[in-house]
Amino acid sequence: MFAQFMPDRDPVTPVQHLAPDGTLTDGVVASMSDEEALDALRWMMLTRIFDTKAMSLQRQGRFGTFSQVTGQEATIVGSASALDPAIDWVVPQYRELPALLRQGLPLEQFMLYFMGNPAGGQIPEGVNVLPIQISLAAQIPQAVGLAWGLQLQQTGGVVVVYFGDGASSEGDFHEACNLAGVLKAPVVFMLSNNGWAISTPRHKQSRAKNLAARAPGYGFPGVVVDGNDVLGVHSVTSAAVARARAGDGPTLIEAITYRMGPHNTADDPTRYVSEGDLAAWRPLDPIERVQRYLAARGRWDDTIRARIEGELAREVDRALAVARAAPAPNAAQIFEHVYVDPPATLCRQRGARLESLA
Amino acid sequence: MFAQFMPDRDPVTPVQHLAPDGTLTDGVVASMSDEEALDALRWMMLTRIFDTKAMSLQRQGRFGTFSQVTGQEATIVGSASALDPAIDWVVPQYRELPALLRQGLPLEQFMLYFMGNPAGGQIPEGVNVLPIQISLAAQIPQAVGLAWGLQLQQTGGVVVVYFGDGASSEGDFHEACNLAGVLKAPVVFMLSNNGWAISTPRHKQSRAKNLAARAPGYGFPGVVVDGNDVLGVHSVTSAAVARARAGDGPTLIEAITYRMGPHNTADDPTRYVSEGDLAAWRPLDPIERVQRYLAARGRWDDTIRARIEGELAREVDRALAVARAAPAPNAAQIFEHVYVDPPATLCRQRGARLESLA
Amino acid sequence: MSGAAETVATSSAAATTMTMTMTMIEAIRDALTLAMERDERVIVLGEDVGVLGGVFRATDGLQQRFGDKRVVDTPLAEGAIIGAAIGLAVSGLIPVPELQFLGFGHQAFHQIGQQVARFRFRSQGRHGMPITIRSPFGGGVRTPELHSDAFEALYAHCPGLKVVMPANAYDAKGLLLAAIRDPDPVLFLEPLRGYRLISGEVPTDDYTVALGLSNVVRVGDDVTLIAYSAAVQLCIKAADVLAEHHGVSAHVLDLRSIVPLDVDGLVAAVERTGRAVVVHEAPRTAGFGAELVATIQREAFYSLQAPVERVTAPDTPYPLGGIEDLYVPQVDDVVRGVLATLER
Amino acid sequence: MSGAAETVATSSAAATTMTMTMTMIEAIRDALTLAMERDERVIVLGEDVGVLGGVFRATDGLQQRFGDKRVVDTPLAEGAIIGAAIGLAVSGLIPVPELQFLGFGHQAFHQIGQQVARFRFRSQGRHGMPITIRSPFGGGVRTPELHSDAFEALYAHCPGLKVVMPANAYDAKGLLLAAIRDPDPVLFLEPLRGYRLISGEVPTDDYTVALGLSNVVRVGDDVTLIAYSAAVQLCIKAADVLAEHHGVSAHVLDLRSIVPLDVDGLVAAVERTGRAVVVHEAPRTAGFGAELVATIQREAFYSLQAPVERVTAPDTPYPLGGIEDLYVPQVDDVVRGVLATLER
Ligand SMILES: Cc1ncc(C[n+]2csc(CCOP(=O)(O)OP(=O)(O)O)c2C)c(N)n1
Ligand SMILES: Cc1ncc(C[n+]2csc(CCOP(=O)(O)OP(=O)(O)O)c2C)c(N)n1
Ligand SMILES: [Mg+2]
Ligand SMILES: [Mg+2]
Repeated sequence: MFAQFMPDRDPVTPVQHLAPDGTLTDGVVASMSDEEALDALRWMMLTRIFDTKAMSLQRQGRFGTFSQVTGQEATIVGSASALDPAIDWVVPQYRELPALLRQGLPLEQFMLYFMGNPAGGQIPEGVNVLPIQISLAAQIPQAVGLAWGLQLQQTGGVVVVYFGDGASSEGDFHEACNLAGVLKAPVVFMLSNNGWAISTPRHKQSRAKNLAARAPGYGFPGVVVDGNDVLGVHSVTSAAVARARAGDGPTLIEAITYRMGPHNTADDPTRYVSEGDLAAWRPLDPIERVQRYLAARGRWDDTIRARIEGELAREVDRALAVARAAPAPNAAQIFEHVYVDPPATLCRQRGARLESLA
Repeated sequence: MFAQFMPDRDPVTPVQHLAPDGTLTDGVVASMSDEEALDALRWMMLTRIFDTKAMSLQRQGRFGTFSQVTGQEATIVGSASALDPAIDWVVPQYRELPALLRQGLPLEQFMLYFMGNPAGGQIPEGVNVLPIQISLAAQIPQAVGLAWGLQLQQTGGVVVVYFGDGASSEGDFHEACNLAGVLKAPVVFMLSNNGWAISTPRHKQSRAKNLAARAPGYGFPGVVVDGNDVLGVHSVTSAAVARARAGDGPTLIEAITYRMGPHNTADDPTRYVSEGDLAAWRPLDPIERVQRYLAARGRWDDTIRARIEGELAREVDRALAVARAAPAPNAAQIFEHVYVDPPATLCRQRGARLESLA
Repeated sequence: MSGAAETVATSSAAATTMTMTMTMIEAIRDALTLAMERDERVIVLGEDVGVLGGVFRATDGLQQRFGDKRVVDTPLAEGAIIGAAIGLAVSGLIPVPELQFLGFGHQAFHQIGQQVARFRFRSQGRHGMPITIRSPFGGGVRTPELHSDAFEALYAHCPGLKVVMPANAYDAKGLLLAAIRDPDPVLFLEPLRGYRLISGEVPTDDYTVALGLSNVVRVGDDVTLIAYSAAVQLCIKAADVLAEHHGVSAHVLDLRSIVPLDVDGLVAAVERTGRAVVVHEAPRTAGFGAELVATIQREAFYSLQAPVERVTAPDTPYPLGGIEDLYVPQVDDVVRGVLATLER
Repeated sequence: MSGAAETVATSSAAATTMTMTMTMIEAIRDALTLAMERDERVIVLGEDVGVLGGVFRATDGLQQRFGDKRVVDTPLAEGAIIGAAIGLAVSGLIPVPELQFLGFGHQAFHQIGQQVARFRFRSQGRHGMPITIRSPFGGGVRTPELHSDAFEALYAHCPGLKVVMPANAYDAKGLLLAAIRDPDPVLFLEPLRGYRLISGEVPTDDYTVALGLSNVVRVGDDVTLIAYSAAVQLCIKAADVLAEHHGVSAHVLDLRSIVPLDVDGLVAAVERTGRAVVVHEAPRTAGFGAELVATIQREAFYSLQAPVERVTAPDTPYPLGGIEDLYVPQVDDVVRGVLATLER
């Protein structure tokens, strides 16, 4: 063929540490201790419980439009747990709840946000996360700038930025990766390839067999990992974080996973997702996989499950109670945090608005 | 290493058919007949003569800001000459004069445009080119849409879109390549890597050793070619055009060349280009290379040169005379071709403006 | 709607007989279907417009009917969707791209404002742009961040573009058909809150409503309310309240498009009452209301008995759903604006 | 400039003694140098800002002086430049990105209008955005297509942003220092035609000019001219012509920033004469002039003796250089606008 750079004919085999049956791949040393794996499992299960709860609240009109993590927990938790929340940052898209929680965001903040209360957007000081990003891919250059700033100030911090297979088609993805390559910025690009962008299947999103194949075009490595394998994701992310921390620059990680629910609560996936596809992915569930693994190691059984599920359900209820107890949002919040030093015209608008509602 | 996709350590060796001394690479069959090579040479020389002339006019204030092709003629002419102007299209950035001329754009149009006369923007019916694009990379998705349209209407046409190494950092490049890959659109992405984006050197533009390495990330091939070798460029472009015409989709061609002059007439490259770099590239001049090749084949000598240079100089003078004879631009042109069916407010503005100037 | 008679008068189908009750989204879908049926060159492209039929179902059924070559699910890249539409237009087709929400038109802003809008001018007439960009916009239904913004003023400031903003189902169909058949590029903005809430009698036939003609939807004497898109409904409701509780007779004008702007209709509507209130969802500063006020004060200066009032959102970002009703103008706000204007 | 005394009064350095004649570009470079010298967190980034010192030399010498970690040549991607600036700000730095021309800000529009402008709001105060985006804009010097547009109105309609537009060298320096030190994001627009043509006496010391205070640059009685950026010079020249040839005494107000807008200064200036003409380079429809007229007609309604006139470019794309002087308002156009206003 006439070209030096040829596209792959087939997807590569993803890195996998934990097989669907919960056994470790031959020759692999587990990237987490049992304690760490249990901790990861808790975040995954918490998210799943929250998803179910929030979905039912949404159906009753008591929660806004939101996107579940269901099925993708290993991708998010495996990667986030490679970070040191004290110095590292998480830059989310919108489907990364457990990563935000692990960084220290109170669950009730997240709930408030999706209940439509502006106060929910508040990120406590010291919690190293950016706000949820609705404008797809816009967060990616922001993450690069943040990593660049950490590098300039020699904090030792690393940024993990999340985005979907859909978002990876946006120009911002490209501009950000290219800039990060040039700067050798300490950033990990975490592409959650969950097979769909709303109704658009992965194969209509790009003809590339693997999206990680784009990394060499920016001068850094790309890895494909089984996104339903928390140990595998943790391992490649840890390696990428170490690389970044050492000053060797970015990595693009493509985690192959599957969105097991609707795009969000406003979506009807039966219009485009086949039951067959869902059936094929069900046995690959990321939570059950770790449970099998830990069970085989004597660290998981029905008693432990019952205890932990109880704890997590109480945590969700607690957060919900806090969120519900928050003061109802009010008109003054429209004007808060827009400027430090608001224009006089805006102050007048504020006065008029509050007066008219009084 | 932990990654399936690793960046190249070194640039690949570009495809080369014609060595700087004008000899054919062993085993290569020339991709053009002598007649075709002579024709290509004429376009290249015409451009060089125009560049010199226009630069001197610009210095006298009789021509606007423009960008010379000098040094990059083989990239533009080698690729454009792979097209059938009757059905194929050229979508330019701004440094591709000979490609536009070969498609049929009258030289005087181009001149008028750079003299600041809106009439210069007029593209005659049947000349398959889009306007010069100043907004970097914006032309790339447009070219993909055009190729898509030709495909849908089964015209058999192919689109070659030009852009620089700088423009390849824009999001539009990425979005366009990805869309073209999905559609298998009949488009050739022609990246003129001339080492600079104004003062920004190629190595600060991207850490990738070759920009063509991005193609696999969109599911199609990428080729690197010696951009100062008109036969090599012609050969890879012809192959890419054939691929596209056959329905096999896009190709990204990176032509390695060098900008031998300023970025444009407003630029002072002595602030950032070293004399050493220029000295290294001078012996690689694309025009002299074809002349040596043709001379060795008995198709070039000082008599032929003198005749052709005379013809080309007369052609430039002719076009200049036509451009100069064009009516001076007038206020009515501000309002022409904005809408087919202009809003009444605009018609009133037109009336008021023309009256006020009367 | 009292303007219906006038509406039909300005439309291309004089003797339409069959009508059906349609929501705005149904009317839009009907227009797309007719446009595609009548002209093979019309092609629909965008995110999720095909198999899913659009996140609001505006394009539902079109792919089944016209095939996946004419109704195309694109990758997720707004700049490429609009950029590609330009190329499709050059090739001789009539693209009708969808922006899933106007809030994501920003990603394509360079392709819309600088490219689509100027292509005919830049090529001095060679490459026309018969593109109609459809997009839902506006708030009121608690969508996530950035989904509810009303950015019409930004596009109205891009010479070369037309900006059409229907307020009811009849106009949605007739204006969309007119937009698709217009040789100039049109940004066609659909009030997402009205997709299912607003409905009316719509002829099943093909008809167009001319771009650039406003519509008097309520005749009144004391004050003129001026709006477009969903805000027209707000003004009609405010007019009811004003009549019922305040003895005020409000004249309501639906602009239908902001580019072209029907200056004559606007001036006539204002001159009738001598007082005017302009209503829109977008923030006040540099919103399209400013243009309306500036035009009114120049063209109807001597008949104005009070300053023209603007009822708009404040100059802050669109907030989360919990307080959006305190942000986006409500009927009460319009009423208050009118009463203030009457007192001056 | 007659407003100089007032200017100094609003600035932070009361007792500045040393001054130098500087062009606007020199004043801007001087401000950047001082800002970087005084605050290590300030970092300059953009296309060609480093080795070349910017295509207009605004950043000339900064990289030699402050190193290539603080003055950074980026790849060619406006969205990434602004996006990265957001991240840099979150990390605690004070980025001063340059857009090489405002015409290419469209590529970053989503990062500016939706992200930079809203980040503080979206994070409810956690992540402030002390970013100053500098960009040359406007016409008059026959730049290639898309280089000359005046897009200020688009940004003025993005809540959360401030838009500062100096008209002279003194203000350029003082306002830029104020902008960089302002905790809110500022779009700082520099009239490229004024870079070398406009010059004046500028203190060599550090001083700021407060954002949001307009400046009376000429006192007059018959009509008020309102402008910002390069159009202020136009108004001053028009005032000369009006005085000399038409016996008209024009009052000239330089707004200096359009967000914040000095409504009190504006109203006072208009009330003084009862007649006003607003001048800008941007196209008329939905230009910032509309906002000014709308504000004036509301706040100064009862003192207006004639409709406020707008002198602007028409609603067409910026044309090629050969006819730009027929497109962009000239002194004559302002004079004509004034005379028409006086006749009404
Ligand atoms: C710039 C932009 N365009 C379009 C949308 C509408 N939209 C919201 S989510 C979505 C699909 C995203 O897919 P992906 O990035 O794969 O993330 P996933 O939802 O699968 O996690 C789309 C099109 C948006 N939010 N932002
Ligand atoms: C979107 C955009 N950003 C910035 C510019 C300003 N600019 C004009 S040419 C240029 C460099 C382009 O470099 P490259 O694409 O390599 O083309 P070359 O000039 O080398 O042929 C820049 C930054 C522009 N015209 N458009
Ligand atoms: Mg996805
Ligand atoms: Mg280049």
